Amino acid sequence: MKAGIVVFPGINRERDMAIALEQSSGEKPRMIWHKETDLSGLDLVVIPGGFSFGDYLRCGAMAARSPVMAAIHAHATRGGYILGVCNGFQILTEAGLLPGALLRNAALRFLSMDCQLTVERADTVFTKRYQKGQTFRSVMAHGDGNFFADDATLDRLEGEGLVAFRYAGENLNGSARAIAGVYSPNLRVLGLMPHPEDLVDPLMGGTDGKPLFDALAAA
Amino acid sequence: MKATVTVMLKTGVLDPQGKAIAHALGTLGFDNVNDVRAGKVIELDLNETDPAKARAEAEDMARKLLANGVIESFRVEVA
Amino acid sequence: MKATVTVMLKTGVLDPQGKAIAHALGTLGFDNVNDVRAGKVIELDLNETDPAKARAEAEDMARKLLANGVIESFRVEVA
Amino acid sequence: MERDVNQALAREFGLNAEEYNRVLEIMGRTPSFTELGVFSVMWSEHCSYKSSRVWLKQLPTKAPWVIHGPGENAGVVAIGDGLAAIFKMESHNHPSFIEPYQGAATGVGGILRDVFTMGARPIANLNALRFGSPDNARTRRIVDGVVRGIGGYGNCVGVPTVGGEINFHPAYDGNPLVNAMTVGIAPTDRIFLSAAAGIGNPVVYVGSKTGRDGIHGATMASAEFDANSEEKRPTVQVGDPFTEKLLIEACLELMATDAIVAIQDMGAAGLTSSSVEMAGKGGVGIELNLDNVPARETGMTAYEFMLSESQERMLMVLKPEREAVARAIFEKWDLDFSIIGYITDTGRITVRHQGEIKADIPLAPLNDQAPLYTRPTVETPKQEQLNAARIEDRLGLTAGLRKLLACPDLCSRAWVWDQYDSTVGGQTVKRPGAADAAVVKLEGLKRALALTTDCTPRYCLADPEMGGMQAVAEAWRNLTAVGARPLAITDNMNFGNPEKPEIMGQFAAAIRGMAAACEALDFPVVSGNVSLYNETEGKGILPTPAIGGLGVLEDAAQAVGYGLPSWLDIVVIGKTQGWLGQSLWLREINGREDGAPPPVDLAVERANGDFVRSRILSGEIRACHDVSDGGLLVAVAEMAMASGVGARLSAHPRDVPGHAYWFGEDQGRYVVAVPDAASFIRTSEAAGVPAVRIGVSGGGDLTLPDGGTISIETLRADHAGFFPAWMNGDNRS
Ligand SMILES: Nc1ncnc2c1ncn2[C@@H]1O[C@H](COP(=O)(O)OP(=O)(O)O)[C@@H](O)[C@H]1O
Ligand SMILES: [Mg+2]
Repeated sequence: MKAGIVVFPGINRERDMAIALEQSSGEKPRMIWHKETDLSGLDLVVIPGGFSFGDYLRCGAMAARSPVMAAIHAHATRGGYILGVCNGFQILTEAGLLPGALLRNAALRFLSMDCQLTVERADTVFTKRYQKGQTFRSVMAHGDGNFFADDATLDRLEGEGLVAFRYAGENLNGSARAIAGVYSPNLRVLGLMPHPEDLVDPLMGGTDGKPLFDALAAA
Repeated sequence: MKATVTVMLKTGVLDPQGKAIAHALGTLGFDNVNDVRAGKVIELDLNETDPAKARAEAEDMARKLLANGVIESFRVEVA
Repeated sequence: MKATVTVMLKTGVLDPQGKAIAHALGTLGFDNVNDVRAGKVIELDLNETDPAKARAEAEDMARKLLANGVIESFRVEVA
Repeated sequence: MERDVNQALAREFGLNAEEYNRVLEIMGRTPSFTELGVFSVMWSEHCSYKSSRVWLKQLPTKAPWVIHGPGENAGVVAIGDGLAAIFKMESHNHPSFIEPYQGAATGVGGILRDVFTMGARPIANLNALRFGSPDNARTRRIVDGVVRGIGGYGNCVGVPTVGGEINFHPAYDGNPLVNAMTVGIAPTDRIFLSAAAGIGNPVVYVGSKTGRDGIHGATMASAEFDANSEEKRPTVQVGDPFTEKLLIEACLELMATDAIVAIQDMGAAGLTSSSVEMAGKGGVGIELNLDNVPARETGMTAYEFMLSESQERMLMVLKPEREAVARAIFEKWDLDFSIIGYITDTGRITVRHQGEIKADIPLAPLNDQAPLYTRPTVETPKQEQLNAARIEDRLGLTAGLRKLLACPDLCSRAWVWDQYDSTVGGQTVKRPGAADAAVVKLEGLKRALALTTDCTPRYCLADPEMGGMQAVAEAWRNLTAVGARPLAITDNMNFGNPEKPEIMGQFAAAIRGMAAACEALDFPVVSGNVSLYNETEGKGILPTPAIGGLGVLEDAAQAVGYGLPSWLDIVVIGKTQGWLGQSLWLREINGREDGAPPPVDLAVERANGDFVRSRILSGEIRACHDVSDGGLLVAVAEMAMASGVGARLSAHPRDVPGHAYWFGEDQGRYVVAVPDAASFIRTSEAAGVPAVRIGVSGGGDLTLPDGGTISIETLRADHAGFFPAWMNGDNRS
């Protein structure tokens, strides 16, 4: 799968993401500056973590309205794959490509620690190297990861199988129904708060995030 | 002229910051507080002299950027 | 009754958020914006019927907690 | 706003009569208001090091791997693979007391700029913090603000915060210490310096606009606090980490071209110190036109432009005809870029504003004739060595351990580091709480850096020389304990009022101790910072020479942590005499803060450490923890808590009282976990290094030599309790 990583000013996990993608696919992802508008030739567009535009006003708000987003919308409409992690997830919700919003963490503090995620379904392009119901370790590092959507939306997400991951154990940031990640209706757009890309090497404490990138590389 | 956009979380959206402030006010001995809501205010200095136009423009900005309709509501004052 | 405390950075203090919002509004095509300042608003629901007392209390809260006197100033409205 | 320049104004600006007379002599006339401002900040303690310079010269600064020692924006050492580590520590103590969040945040921003201005990509941040008593109402708010500020800035710029230290003591009630350290990486042949050159070359300003922030911050940082400080404070600087992130990327992008002649961040005393230092170092002149300085506010005067400490700004000298390349890069990153002057051959700094010359000062005397004081010193009287056998243990081992693990100086810092992004970059091998030093791998290579900050201020108060030595030795020990080869240190000398002979005596003695340790351990000082006048109403802080240590591991996979694995022998390396003087046990259990601190024997330190490192690299040592605050039992408990694996400890030798053996703070020791203690001890004896088997790991409990048993879960609960409980109820944001 040909992958590209979108770099907004203030994004800071693009290097981590590039390493994870390259490690699984053997291919360097294309780095896409936020003022570019041509995403042709890419199968997967990744929006990595960080503080786009300083997270000022609302996390992801300004990035979601910048020039590259029209091309990302078009990519989504074409049925292209999109992965948004952390700030990338926030940007995708702000852009309306995923439902809901990410509010301040319930305890109003930045949370940087390991967490456990449960895989809700293992039949998507992102999760087919995991098993349904499996839990795996990931790293979270965010101040605004408290997933919110109104009850009707939450019911719909659950009803249609669009919840990707939930926090297992303690729901530290207060997310509605412990949701850590969600899919678009066609299951091709995934947003999640924790960072699978930071656990792809035993030296860094484990490889629990690697199956996600292996699956994408094989797709 | 100046337009002030006030952005608040919609009712129904949990406001942990408001809650924390209420709690902190309580510990400081302010016991007259029923409820606290925390929000944002954005003061715009616009190059526009017609109040109606300034309001319309600020409302447009709020819809397009300053507020997130999924969780927030806004109001605009012009002065 | 309700008291609204608006907290803004003092003039002269850098407002990175305001700066970024102004820039973003510019890229969205709003070219009438001279300046943007971002602040906080805290809406207090007070168990108090006397407007003067409510104001005094809100001001006291602002001084003691809601505003950081080193970099922020505040104003109170009572309704 | 420009006032008449005279002796009285000079004093207000922090220049004494003698210093002002020297200004008159240099200028040959009464200086202008702006000129006086320039002199006062350049000759402030903060910028001129006038009280400390004579002593700092005693520190060893050389080694074959040192590329640039003190004097540049940061120290530079070769780490192999053609790369250099660039690092420095800096204080933001005064600003953090006035406004904890912004003070700490801008401290992080400032130290980052010192490092990337030399061409390095920052790869790690650390912070050494000292706060007042937890019982003091103000302390909690300061801790909350400082921690949020450090996280707020570091997380946003995307540099992992991987380590640090925190102490509490009432001596810091009115003067918390916030020392921030940044480490960056650059190719050894692409390091950027600050000496200006090339007559006619453009002087370029990049970054944020200038406002009236922090004017006279440098002089403030050189003065004691009194009851009126709140009134006198300058406009507090607000950090903008987003702009800093853009500045990092833009500068690194420009540095990949060949456009830059010299570059320097605008730190304390902003445009003044950057332009004066760049021109001074290059032996050239500089002419500035302030009309071209991007301004955030209207009506700013020359004085305000020159003294502003607005953040996220840099000054550079470009090669001729390279402006367009540079401008394009900064415009791409939406940063201000403005040519504000030229390099001249006059040897003077000339400042124009609105058609007038506002300052015209010869640079050589401004730099060379800066005041230099050999202030009187008085030695700290030596304290008596305590006899452990005469100090009663009223609590016993179990209760003593639990109390110590829960005390503010030893309890878990997880509440703090959980707010710092320690993994961004994807190279963090050992995060906080996993090892004695943080370990960060270099992207794409096997090589890793080990990083630590250390100082034990209570030792420094009791015996500044031994304390200075101990701080350096502990940093070296912490790097060694992960398997790294220690290379160099940065230091942050935090002391009280240097005009008091006792304080200057502490300073001089600490330097002596540090110098001896640096010498013996081949561990030179390559950068540092001095923060004096940390006093409020005559009450000074504990002398705090904070040490930031850097070491290298050729293969990150060889790094060990302190989490105790199951079913291994536990061995202590180094001699245990049971030194209770100045120990935490003595303070927390007996309420006494007395006695001589544990002595450091540098030859033993080196022998023990070199042995430990060799056994880590050979793979024999599976976990390692240096013994410091709280002594042996605390060290073992920390290892057990880190992995969740318990241990059974054997009886202590008969000639040392139990509490002294298990809680004493003798130096130069490590606890290691090895598969076979007998063979391990044979090797250590052959190397002349004392080693004793003290137990075996396994299970879920810690079984003490007196038979007491505590579950690891209980220990963890004791350990984790303090911070969250203390901070709860104050969510002010
Ligand atoms: N301010 C801080 N920021 C980040 N990590 C910290 C901070 N203070 C302490 N730590 C981490 O907590 C752990 C224990 O610190 P410390 O008690 O100083 O260890 P030691 O005594 O072995 O030097 C280390 O991993 C250290 O890096
Ligand atoms: Mg240490």
